Amino acid sequence: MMDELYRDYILEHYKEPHHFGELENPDMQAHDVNPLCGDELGVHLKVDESGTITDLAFHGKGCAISQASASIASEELIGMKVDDVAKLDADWLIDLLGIEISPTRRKCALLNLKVMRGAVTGDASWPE
Amino acid sequence: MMDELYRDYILEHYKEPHHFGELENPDMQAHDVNPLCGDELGVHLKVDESGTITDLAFHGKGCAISQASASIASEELIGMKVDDVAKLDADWLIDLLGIEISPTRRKCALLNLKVMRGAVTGDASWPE
Amino acid sequence: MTEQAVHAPASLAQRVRGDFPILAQEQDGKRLVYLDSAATGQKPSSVIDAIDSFYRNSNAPIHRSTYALAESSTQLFEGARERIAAFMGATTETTIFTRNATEAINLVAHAWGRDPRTGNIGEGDVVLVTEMEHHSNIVPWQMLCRDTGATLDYVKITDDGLLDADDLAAKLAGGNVKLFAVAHISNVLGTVNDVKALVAQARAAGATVLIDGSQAVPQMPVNVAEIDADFYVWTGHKAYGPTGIGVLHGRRELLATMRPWLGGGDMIKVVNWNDSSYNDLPWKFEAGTSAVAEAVGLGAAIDFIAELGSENIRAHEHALVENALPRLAEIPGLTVVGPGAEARGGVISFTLDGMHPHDVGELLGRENVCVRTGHHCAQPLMRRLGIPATARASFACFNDTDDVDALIEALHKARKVFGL
Amino acid sequence: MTEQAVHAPASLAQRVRGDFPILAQEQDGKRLVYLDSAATGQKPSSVIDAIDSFYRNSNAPIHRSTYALAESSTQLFEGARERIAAFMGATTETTIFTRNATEAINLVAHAWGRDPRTGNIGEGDVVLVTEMEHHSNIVPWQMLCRDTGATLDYVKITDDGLLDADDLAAKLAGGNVKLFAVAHISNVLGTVNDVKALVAQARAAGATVLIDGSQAVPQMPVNVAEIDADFYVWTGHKAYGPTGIGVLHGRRELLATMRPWLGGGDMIKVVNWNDSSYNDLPWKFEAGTSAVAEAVGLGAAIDFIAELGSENIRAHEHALVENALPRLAEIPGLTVVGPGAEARGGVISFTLDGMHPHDVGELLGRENVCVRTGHHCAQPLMRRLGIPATARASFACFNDTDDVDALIEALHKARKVFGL
Ligand SMILES: Cc1ncc(COP(=O)(O)O)c(C=O)c1O
Ligand SMILES: Cc1ncc(COP(=O)(O)O)c(C=O)c1O
Repeated sequence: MMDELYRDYILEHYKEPHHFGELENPDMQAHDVNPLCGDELGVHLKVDESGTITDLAFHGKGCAISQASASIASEELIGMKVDDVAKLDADWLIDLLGIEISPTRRKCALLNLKVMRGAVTGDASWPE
Repeated sequence: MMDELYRDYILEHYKEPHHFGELENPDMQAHDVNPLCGDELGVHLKVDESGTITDLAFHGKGCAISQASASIASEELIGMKVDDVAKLDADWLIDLLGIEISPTRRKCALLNLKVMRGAVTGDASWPE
Repeated sequence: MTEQAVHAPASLAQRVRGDFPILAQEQDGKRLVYLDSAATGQKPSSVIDAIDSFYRNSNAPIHRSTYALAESSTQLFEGARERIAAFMGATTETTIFTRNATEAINLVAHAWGRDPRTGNIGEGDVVLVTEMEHHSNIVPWQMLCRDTGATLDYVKITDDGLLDADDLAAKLAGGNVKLFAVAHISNVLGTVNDVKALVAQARAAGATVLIDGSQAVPQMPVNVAEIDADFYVWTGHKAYGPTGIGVLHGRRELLATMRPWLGGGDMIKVVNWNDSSYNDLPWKFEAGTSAVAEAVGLGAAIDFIAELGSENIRAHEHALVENALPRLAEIPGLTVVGPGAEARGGVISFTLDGMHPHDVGELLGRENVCVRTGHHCAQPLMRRLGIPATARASFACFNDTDDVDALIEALHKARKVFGL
Repeated sequence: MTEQAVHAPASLAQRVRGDFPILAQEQDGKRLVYLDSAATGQKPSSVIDAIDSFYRNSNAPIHRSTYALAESSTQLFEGARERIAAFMGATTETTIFTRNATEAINLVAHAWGRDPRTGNIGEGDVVLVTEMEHHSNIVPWQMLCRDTGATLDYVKITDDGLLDADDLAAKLAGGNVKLFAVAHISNVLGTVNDVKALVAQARAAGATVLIDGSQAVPQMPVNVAEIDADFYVWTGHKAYGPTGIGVLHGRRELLATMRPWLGGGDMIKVVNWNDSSYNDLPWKFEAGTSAVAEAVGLGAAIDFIAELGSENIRAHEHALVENALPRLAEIPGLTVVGPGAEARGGVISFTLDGMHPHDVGELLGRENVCVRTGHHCAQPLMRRLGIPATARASFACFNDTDDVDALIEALHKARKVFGL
């Protein structure tokens, strides 16, 4: 059975998320909540002198979309410059996920990018 | 032209109200407001030892119904015992007026009885 | 009166009369002459149908559920907010739904006025209103002054019903006016205040400014970005919309730092055992289940106004006022309160010698001419004018000169009943 | 399950399904299975029509005008209050319209809780709620405690979702509980609290008592005179009524001495320059233009409930719960939270191993089965239960066992998508 939203790779990331956990002595971190559902997400980053993200771990509880999104995004984010992370927008992440997201679930998908941007810029607003 | 509400005697009492004014050193008095329209009415009473109302004056501003009602009622009230005044109900006054009163105008008609009862009993509730 | 002034009203009213189901009513064969829109507006079919259709087809909890019906109700609700905000020159973040204008003013009096962290209002401060305010823009400030030790003061009006500019300047010059709250259009005098200039003047004197736009939004173009007040409030039921909804537009920076006033569902992010963090704007100020159908209805009302064009409604009502004022002045013993047509919205209050306004209202009502009588929730203004009450005729887009004719005729008839 | 339990639901639902226009909706050929009445209720035609007809035929300002239309709107509004008050075992004087239950609770927290004259709540005092409260019955008390220095405390719940009687007794025995605020029915656990006994117990300990009846009024017979709480609040939109209206019933003596909370039109008698005298009950607490159409709609909703009979609705939903509970328990990994059917209203919250409630809600939504997912505005309760969220199915008079079948089937299907 193939589902348009819960594709196999989404469910795989959900069941076995990559880079899930915490880092000791993170260089940057942030934590936030989706007020609509109460889902929580925190992120820890290691950043080297050049401003490149060398390691990342996220933790929290959430639905398949929010967990898979964080897992998939983390693969891309490691190795990026924090300055470039600050410029990422919602479309970047939605495209990366490769699934159609309804308006209600959009925040589930974007929560990790919101938290990431919060960690690197201090701006906790939702990605547009 | 004969109007069902503004009958000749109502308009006469409105234009030349009986017992309109104030009394010096009243034995009892009260003053109240109709919150729906802001009309005000005050009443002053002279009461003898037997508890009989010997004189009465009312003052204030209001519509034809409230002023005529006060004027017509005052004729009846002079000579009454205050104990009996305390027992008067809305029907007494409405019957006395002899006109059909719509629900909205009912309070116009009853304001003077409310104030009268307030003066003799201290109870400022609307007559039922 | 110019040709234009006669024709403009007829044409707009002709176009829209059919949109208002209630106008089809008759009483003893007399058509409904509704001249009480300043008290509450009538609703076009599009508004009634939007509410009806919401309940029939789209009703579901908003914001939080994952099924299709709930997505559509959320979109209808937030979509209405978007259209309302855009029409008013505001953003969705700064467009807060309340129950009515009154609640919006109370929100400001509590969340802004009583915040112990900022002490916005305290002893020695002045809250300045005007003699022409509605009780809703007086009583919340009386309560605030009672609780904080501040002083309530009133800008005087001139005898022709305008704000007294000298008095305003003098009071602002006192230097302790922390808040200035004033109506955009007076619901009794009809006076249209130049609120943009008033905001600039009061701000220069250090005051925060609240504009009560309850009468203005249905009557004239309003752009809150241009007016630039700190707070601008209005009410749905007077703006062709449903009861049960009002709007507060606030300056973003103020709203962002103000603490929420009402606690409950929807206005929180995280609820801990002993404290909570609060949701983003505008939801921070919308506690509990929202007036969803009402927002949808208000969205339809704003669409209706936008389609007619606020400037056309203004011109239309202005022409009716120009038609009515001289004709009313011809009635013996009739005195209009308030300014001339130039400075006046679609509101005419008057007194009639020898008849109390209540009796005027009653007798007009028998002719199916609906006017308001009483103090119009402006007792201080009545006291200032030295009268207990007035009768008031007010116009909307659907009124025409036939309605003015009916008013004049009914007034003559009423005077006859009283032998005048 | 008894024969009766199977047949009773079918018959009531059969009778009323046609009354709810929204239930005629289909999505990809699947009928609407609305199991989210605890979030917001659907409206019968009689309610929608009452609102529609009000705006088409009777809309006019209430209370104050002298023409016929205004008399009829006033009678519709106050007549609705009379029927609602009578149905609830209250009087019109003690039946106050608010925007929703949330606002009613905030009214009490402000007008009763913050009155500086009485110091009802102050330092050293305890405001006692329970672990099963909705945010609307928590956050206003957090704010009150923040502002007064009082302490907020929570009565514990047992592992099967009942109030912990020992903990309650111990906390009341402290002697400093000034207010006890508790839900009549929990919106997450479904627990039906014996509020009459709780009121007596808390009052004996010197506490004032507020009951949050938001979930109870639509589900079961409620008589506020019998329950005898100091304050009883509920909300229109969950009780088959419109959005934008709620109700506060208060003890007369308390309401009479409480100061009004919101200032504005309608709640005053005389407005002087610096202070005002206030109107009689219930209007003293209803500032500004009322939610008139909403009151009329709520009157029709109460008529609808009264005609069906609250006890029949209760029996009907109880039978559905009895039908659903054992069938849900058979689904692998599904855990129901809250008590057994005896102590439960028409609400079933559950978790499913390996699936977040949001994903459950999404997949059920595709089958046109509408359930709520999330924290249900009860984050402290979620924390107590040690879970982030649940899915929740809740029943109304129009649900039947076909709806339960659809729920069970959709849950099986959802598990398959997740490879469970
Ligand atoms: C138990 C309970 N209390 C209070 C409320 C708040 O109701 P409203 O949002 O209509 O004010 C709700 C529902 O949201 C509820 O379920
Ligand atoms: C000028 C003005 N301000 C405020 C209000 C209050 O509006 P509402 O009663 O809808 O809150 C009104 C009307 O009643 C008004 O005319």
